[in-house]
Order: sequence, then structure tokens, then C-alpha cells
Amino acid sequence: MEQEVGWEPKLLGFLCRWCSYAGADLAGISRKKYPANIKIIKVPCSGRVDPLFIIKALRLGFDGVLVSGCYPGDCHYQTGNYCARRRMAITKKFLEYMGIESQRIQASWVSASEGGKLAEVVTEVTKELREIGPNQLFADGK
Amino acid sequence: MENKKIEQKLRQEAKTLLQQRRVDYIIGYEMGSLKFTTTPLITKSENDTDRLVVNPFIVNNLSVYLTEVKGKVGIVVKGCDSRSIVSLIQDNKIAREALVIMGIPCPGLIDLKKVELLLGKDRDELDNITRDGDKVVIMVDGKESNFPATEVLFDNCLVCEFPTPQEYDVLLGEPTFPVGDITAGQAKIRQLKEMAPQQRWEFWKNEFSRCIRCYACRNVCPACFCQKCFVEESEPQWVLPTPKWQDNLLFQAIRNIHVAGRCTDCGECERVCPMNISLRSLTREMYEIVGELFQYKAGMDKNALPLLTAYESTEVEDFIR
Amino acid sequence: MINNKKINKRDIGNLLNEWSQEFTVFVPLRESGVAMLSKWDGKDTGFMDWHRNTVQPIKANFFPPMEEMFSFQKGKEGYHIELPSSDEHKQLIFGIRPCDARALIILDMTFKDLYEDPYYLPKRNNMVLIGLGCTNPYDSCFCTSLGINPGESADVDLMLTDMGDQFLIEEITEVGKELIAKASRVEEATEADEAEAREVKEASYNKVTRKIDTEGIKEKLLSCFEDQDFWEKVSTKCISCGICTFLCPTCYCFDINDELVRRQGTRFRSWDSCAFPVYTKMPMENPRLEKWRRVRQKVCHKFEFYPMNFDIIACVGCGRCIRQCLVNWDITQTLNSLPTRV
Amino acid sequence: MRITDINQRERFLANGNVYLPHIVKIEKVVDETYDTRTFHFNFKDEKLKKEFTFQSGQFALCSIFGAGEAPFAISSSPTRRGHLECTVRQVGKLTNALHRLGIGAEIGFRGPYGNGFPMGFLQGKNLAFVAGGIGLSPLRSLIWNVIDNRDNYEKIDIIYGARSPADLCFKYDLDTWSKDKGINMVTTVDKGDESWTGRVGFVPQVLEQVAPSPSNAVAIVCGPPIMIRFTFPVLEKLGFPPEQMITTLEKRMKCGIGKCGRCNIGNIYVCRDGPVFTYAQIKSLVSSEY
Repeated sequence: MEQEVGWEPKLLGFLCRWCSYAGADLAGISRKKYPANIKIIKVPCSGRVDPLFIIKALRLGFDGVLVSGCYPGDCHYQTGNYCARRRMAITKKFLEYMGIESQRIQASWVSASEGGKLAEVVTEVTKELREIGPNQLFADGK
Repeated sequence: MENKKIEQKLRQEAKTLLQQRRVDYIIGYEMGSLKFTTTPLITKSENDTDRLVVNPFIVNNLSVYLTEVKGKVGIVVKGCDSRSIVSLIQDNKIAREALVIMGIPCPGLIDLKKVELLLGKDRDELDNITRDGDKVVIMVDGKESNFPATEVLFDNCLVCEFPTPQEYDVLLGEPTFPVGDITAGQAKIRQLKEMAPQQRWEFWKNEFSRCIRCYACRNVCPACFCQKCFVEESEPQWVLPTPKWQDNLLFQAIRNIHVAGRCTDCGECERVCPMNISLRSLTREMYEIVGELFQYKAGMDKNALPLLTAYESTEVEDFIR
Repeated sequence: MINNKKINKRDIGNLLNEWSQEFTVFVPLRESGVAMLSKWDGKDTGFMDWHRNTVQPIKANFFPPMEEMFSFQKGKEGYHIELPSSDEHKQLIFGIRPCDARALIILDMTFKDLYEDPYYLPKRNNMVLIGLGCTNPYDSCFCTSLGINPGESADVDLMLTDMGDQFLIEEITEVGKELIAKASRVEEATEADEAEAREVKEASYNKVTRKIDTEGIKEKLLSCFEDQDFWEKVSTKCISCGICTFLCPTCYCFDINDELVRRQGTRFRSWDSCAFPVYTKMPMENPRLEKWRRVRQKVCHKFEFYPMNFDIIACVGCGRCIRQCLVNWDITQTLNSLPTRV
Repeated sequence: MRITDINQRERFLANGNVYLPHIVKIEKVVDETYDTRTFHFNFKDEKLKKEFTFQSGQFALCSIFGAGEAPFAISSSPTRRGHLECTVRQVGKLTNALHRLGIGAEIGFRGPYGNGFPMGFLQGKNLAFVAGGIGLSPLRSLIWNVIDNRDNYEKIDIIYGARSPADLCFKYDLDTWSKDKGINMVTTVDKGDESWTGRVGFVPQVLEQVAPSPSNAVAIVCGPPIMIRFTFPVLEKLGFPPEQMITTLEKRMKCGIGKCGRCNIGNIYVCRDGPVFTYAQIKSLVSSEY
């Protein structure tokens, strides 16, 4: 696979506003460093993330997608993250079966107080994405 | 011969239902206009019930009409179709009370594409096809040849676990048991799974570059009941209406995820695809994933919550950081 | 009088190779289990002994499922529009059936109408058609009801008749004549060959048993146009997919859409179908929201509107819509059951 | 009814390719209502700027590159050269994208398409314009056209209605027309608000009250389909023969030239054979899906 010089993975994060997004904020405030590779979309709940968003992000050229929500039991809406967990499990397995590298679809639980964990997750995921290289899945070439 | 008896019983039953006004419509099968073809019969008329048939070619999953036909319906179902109905009930798409389900134990249907491949002849060039237990007898040019049923049944019939309807008001005929040749039915998927991810992706890319976006797979699917499909959404436009392979693939991937836990592996999507895309290799795998992760089988319990709205407090999450 | 030619089937491979020098040669192939016209690989001549028509009709060669109309890009000077490069080779299509050849004549009418279509017509004008008479029509074929002889066609450049080991060649156009003049291993057909070909054609004509009555069909449809009960009844089992229209050799409806990928845009045209509710959807209303209206549109477009506008029925009886329909919706049954006004 | 001659329009084809848009530049944006704007634009090409002509009632396909293409009636009058105007309500992907554009933005334009209003037939007649909502935009082109050639026409009635005062388009024109002594301008709304002092009532009802005389008159109707369908019977009641009722229809369109298939009513294509029809023509159509 050809790799552009200076290529950096692009990661799209769907972060729950009640926890992970606040976690990202906290990481910022407390100056915990995490890679600038992540673009964040704030969602009301990890349960809001339709698998469509994930594959569309890959179609648009993101190298990986991270969905991050509240720990089980902590959902602001009681059950949103449970539903998200089922959906993510299915989506991840199914898209892997279609041939999408498992590293490209990621999930995490990060609470509002875990700025450090979010930074860690983003760092790890970015590292994994760097290893598998750029997303060429939807490239046109014949 | 068994079919003939079932057919007689079915015609009588359907006629009575209409006569006694217990249903407004009967949905069943009648002989089609081509050889070895049946076609859905949707009727209000008692007289039409004499046209109802039961044979190894009753391929359509008639439950797809239930969200469309108004009033009380008497419907003919096979094992897989009955599960589609249960699934529709689970999703509150139809009411059980509005249905009279006439179940037909189904020993598997004959896949004419397989027959054609096997004999190198098209269906209209064959004289006769009959099912005789675990054999299928085909007459061509006046000559009879025997094939093991497992060679000519649909792949999804070969892996069918519940050939007898799960939900019915009347069962016409004796319960049957899986004809099963799981290995043959799963061959394609196994091959795919042995490939490297990139190879698999190439395979699907190749399949979906044939897709012409006729939406037959979606429209024939009883689990695809959305009023407005996400592909028709224009703001935002998730998928380009142009049949580029990327968008075709995205459409089908999401369609499969949307019907996870509803898909009963009835195989209709693959059967109807005019471009011969191996769609069941997706739906079946999803069926397996759902079973493996959540011990869930679509359309088995009409009182259960739909798969993706239910949860257990502890569940698979080894993939979550 | 007789000046037809013939060629031995085993020489066809060579002939196609010769033609490949000048043309992009297409033959009916069953790649991935779907019969369609594909670029000839120079080897496989199985299509000669496979006596059936393709699933995907020939229109795809001139009016593909999707096609780039132009690309656009925003620069300093504003938008710049560019047409796709038109380095297309002249096409030679081998083995086209009489019904499909006629379908092209019907498509031409729309694409030439009023404004010439700049995508279809150049491809259409840059091709050679080698027809091949049917010897084994499907049970869904009803071409003879539409004035088409499955064994003959005047809508091609050369017409071939399968006589077992050899093909009889009729030179229909000057282009066809020139092709044959340059071709090697072509012989003069004998009286006996002619007689045999006539027999083959007649036999194939008689094999088409499905019929519709086209006599006064335009008027019949006109009189039952507002018969909602009838149209509702015939449309009940339709599931509104696009198979019958996409695979119809005379259906031409299309959609136009833009794709924008990082400032680089492309406008595509792609097949569309009157069976889809979105096809006619407007923001506030949809004139053909109900299924029966869409089914009526499909039938009437072919058998009523097209004859009104172009004096020809837009159906060639190829039977694809019957054969491929997933619920066996049969247009011949609908046409043969039109209510007659009392 | 089918048009066979397009000679005069062929010279406006870009590169001889009927699907290629010309690039036009937005020169001005006018807010008509909360969801409707009029875009003033002009060709980038100097030659076209000078030569481009059209007829009132014709439409064009406007491209917002990346969002697609849709048909819009040209709402300016061919008598007022210098720029073109299209009035657009925000209803979907494309119109949303258009509304996001401002002065200087470039869009695609191809046309003019369709038949336009029968100017010769209208000459020397009393004209009754009946419009609803954004349906005024094609009529506006004609109204200005008529005003600029005022001597060629007799009495002019304009009956224009919208759902609410906030939905009235071209308020600046309505003002001018209502001050014009040669025009009987009637504005109405389905539902007024606290500041509305004008008429309240649906267009067909107001039309019945205004009751323009049918003698030597032509009624020109445009509005939402439902309004058009209710207006015809009123006009008939007033004594207008179907030949003297004219409307312009709207359908989903992609090509604009009678090929893509979707805008048909029976064998007639609204883009190719319309969009202007007499009621007599509409009644003679095979289908009532107008």
C-alpha cells in the first residue's frame, strides 16, 4: 500500500456529551496530551450513533471511527449505552466480515472524570491506525 | 403427493375463512405464468381459493405484503415466513389478531438456478421437476434423472433449523424436520471467512460493482419495512442514488445491520437479485453473529423485545476499551 | 437474387479476433452467473451454443446504468466544467437478438427527440451490430405479437442464423457488407443453406407461443385508464422494485445526481424507474404515490403513450420483465385482461 | 400539443451539449419571505449576457454544483434585460444549498426550456392573473412583460393569495401594482395576523368575489396544485371557457427536455410540451395526474 509522506491517521470520534465529551474537555483543561488526529462530533448519547455514521465516515475517508459513551449503568438516559453496545458489537463484527480492518472501528467507555483515559484511548487507537495505514477501502481504482 | 393433500386442505380452509368473514383477504400462492413458477395470490374472492397451490416452488415470503394489505388477512406461510411474521409482530408492525396464519411444514424449496447449473439447461427447457423425499426427479427430453435433494435445494433451506412454522392458527400437514446439509449450505460463507480481510473486501467490491440498485432485495424483504429508507434521504444524503460500487456496498452493509435480529434467513434477497449478488452470504453471517453474541434467533418469540432495543446489563464488551 | 454468405462456427473466433483490431468486440457472456454483453476475451466462444438472450439488455452499452455527464471543479476563476474524455472505441456487438435490436430503434426515438442526447447518440452512431436469430426462445418471449420475427431483423448490420455447425450471414447494411468483404473464411451460401435457414427461422417463430393482442391496444388502455379497481387489482402483488424497468431494453428513464468529493465534483446520470415512489416525488406532493398509478404508468407508457408520441409500441416482447420478476408479475396477463368498456 | 420546433433555443446550448450548464453569477439576493428568496444572476459569458433571450413562462434548470439540479421558473420579465431572476423556496437538499449561497457565488444554468405563455393569444385581451404563494413567480414574469407593453392589452386583474401575510412574495411588486391605476390588484391571505388589514380568504373564493368578466378575457392561473384544481371550477362558473384558462404546471424534473421520463401527464411531458397549458388542453389529456 502506498503511503503518502507525512501521512497521519484521521480519526472521527462520536463522543457522548454527558461523559466522554466532558472527558475530552477535562483532558484539555488538565493539559493531558492526546494526538490531534481525532475530530470530535458531540452526540447526545452513544445510543445516538447509527452504524450508518460509522461506515459513512469510512466512506468519506476517515481512517478510523471511535464511539465513546458512558460506562454501563451510567447512561443519562438509562439505557442508551446498552443499546449502543449491542449495536456496536454487531456492526464491528459484521463490517470485519465484509473486510474492514477491525482497528478501524473502535469503542470505549470514558466517564466525565476520565480525561486521562480518553487521551490514552485516542493515543492507542491512533497508533493502531498508523500501523494498518491509510483507509483505501473506498478508493476508486479498478 | 403429500402436497396435493395439503393443497386441498388449504383451499378448503381459505374458502371457509372468507365465507365466514373471518378474514378480508387471503394471501397465498397460485401457479405462475412460467414453468415451475408460483406467484402470490392476494384475493378477496372465495372462488380464487381454488387456485391456491402448495409445491416446492412457493418461494415468495408473503409476509412482505402484510404491512401493505389492510384488514384481516389469512396468510399461507412456510417455516421461515412464519418467523418473519413473528418479527413483524415484535416490531409492532402488524397485530397478531389481524392474522389467520395457515402454516405449511416446508421440507425445502427447489432452487431453479441450481437446477439450471446442474443440467446446463434453462428452466423452461425442462419437462418436469418433482420432489420425492430426499430425492428430486427431473425430466428432460423425456429422460428422468435423480438428484439428491441437497444438491438442488436453496442454500438457506439446507441450513434451515425450523422448517415447520413457529406461529400458526392451523398447521396443514405434519411437522417436518430439517433436511439439513449445513456444510453445503454454508460453503460460500466458509470460503469467504478463510480469506484475508482485503480479499474479502475485494470480493464484495466486485459483487457490488454489478449492483444496478433496483432495490429488489430491499423491497422483497419483510424486515425492511421503513416508510422511508435511508437511501432515499436527501438531507443529509447518506448514499448517492448513482450505483457506484461504494454506495451499493454501503447501502447493503447498512441494510444488513438494520435488519439484524429481524432477518430470518429466508433467502429472498439473494433469490431475487437479477445481478446474482451473493447477498445471503451477508444476511446469513449476520444471522450467525446475532446468534453467537446474543443467543438470539429472529422471529421465535412474539413477546420478546426486538434484538436491538433489548439488552442485558452484562453483555459482550471485550471490544470496548 | 441469393447473395447471402455463410461461415463455419469454428471460424467465428478468428473473425472476432480480426474485428478486435478495429472494434471493441462485445459478446454475450455469463460472467458471475449473469448473462450480459461483455468485452470478448478472445477465447470463450460458448455464447455460440447458448441459445438464449442476456439478462442485461444491450441498452447498457449505450445508456449504461451510470455514466459521467461531466466533472466540475471550483478554481480561482470560478467553476470549471469538463466533459469526460471520449476516447471510446467503436463497438462491435455480436449476438444481439432481433427484439433487442428493435429496442434500440425505439430508444433512438426518445434520445433524438427535440434535443439530441449527447451521451447516447454518439455511442449509438459508433457501433456495428451483428444480429443472431433465436433458435430457442424462452417461454416468456412474446416478440411475435409485436411484429418481430425472432429469426430475422432489419435493425442490425449483419444477421446470422444458426444452422448447427455454421451461421448463415445476411448482409443488411452497407457497413455489414464491407465487414464481410474484408472477412476471411466466409463462403457463399448455397440454395440448400438458404432453405435450411428458412426452416430454422420458421421453427423459431413457431416456438414463440406467448401472445398478446396489440390490435387497438392504445384505445383499450385509453378506455380503462381511469379504472382504478382494475389497476389496483393487477398491481397488488407488485413490490415496486426496479427490475422490470432496469432490465427492459426500451426503458430509458434516468436520474441525474452530483457527487462531490473534496471539491472535485462529478455529475452522473443513472437508470431510474417509474416503479419507485421517489421518482415523481415533489416537496409537497407526489402524483404517483400509489402503487397502482405507477404500474399503470409503466404499462401505459409502453402501450399507449409511446404509440401516441412515436407511433410505435415501446415493447419488443423480450420477456425479461416476466422472467426476472420476483413475484412473476406478467405484463401479458395484464394486457390480455384489460376490461373492455360495456 | 407537442412541440416540434426548438431552433431558436439551440443557440443557447453550452458546447452543443444540452445537459451542460452555463455558469452564472449571483448578483443580488432578495428575501421574499422567511423561506423564499429571489436570486438575481447573470451569465459569466459576455456573449450570452447580451444575447440570451427567453419567453415569460419558460423555466431553466439551475445547478448548485455538488447538490444537483432542479427546474425553476424564470421570474423576471424578458422585457427587462440585464439580469435574470429565479425565486426559490427552501424545500429540500438543492434549495437549501442554493439558499446558503450569496452574492458572487456561481451556479449552473441551462435553458430556457418549455413553451412559455402564448403572447400572441393574450394580445388585445383582458387578463386575469390568479396566483397563490410562490406560484406568482412565473406570472410575475408575464405581468411585468404585459405592463411593459401595456398598450397591447386591455383590463388587468391580479388576484394573489398566500397562506399568511408572511408568505406573500414580491411585496415590492405588489405595492407597485396596487398603485398602478391600470391594474386591479387584490391581495388575500388564508389566515391573517394582528397587523393584516387586507382581505382574508382562499384564492378561489376571492376570485369568485372579484369575478372578472370572461368576455374577451384570459385567466392565467398558477399556484400549488390544490389551488389550481379548485380555481378552474370557479373560473368555469364565472363563464370562462377552458380555452381561455391558462396555467403553468409543476412536476419533478431532471432533464428538462422530455427524456428522463418523470414529468409526464399521460403522453405529454410538462418540461417538453409545457409547462404552460390551457385548461382545455389539460382536460384533453389522458391522465388527470396534473
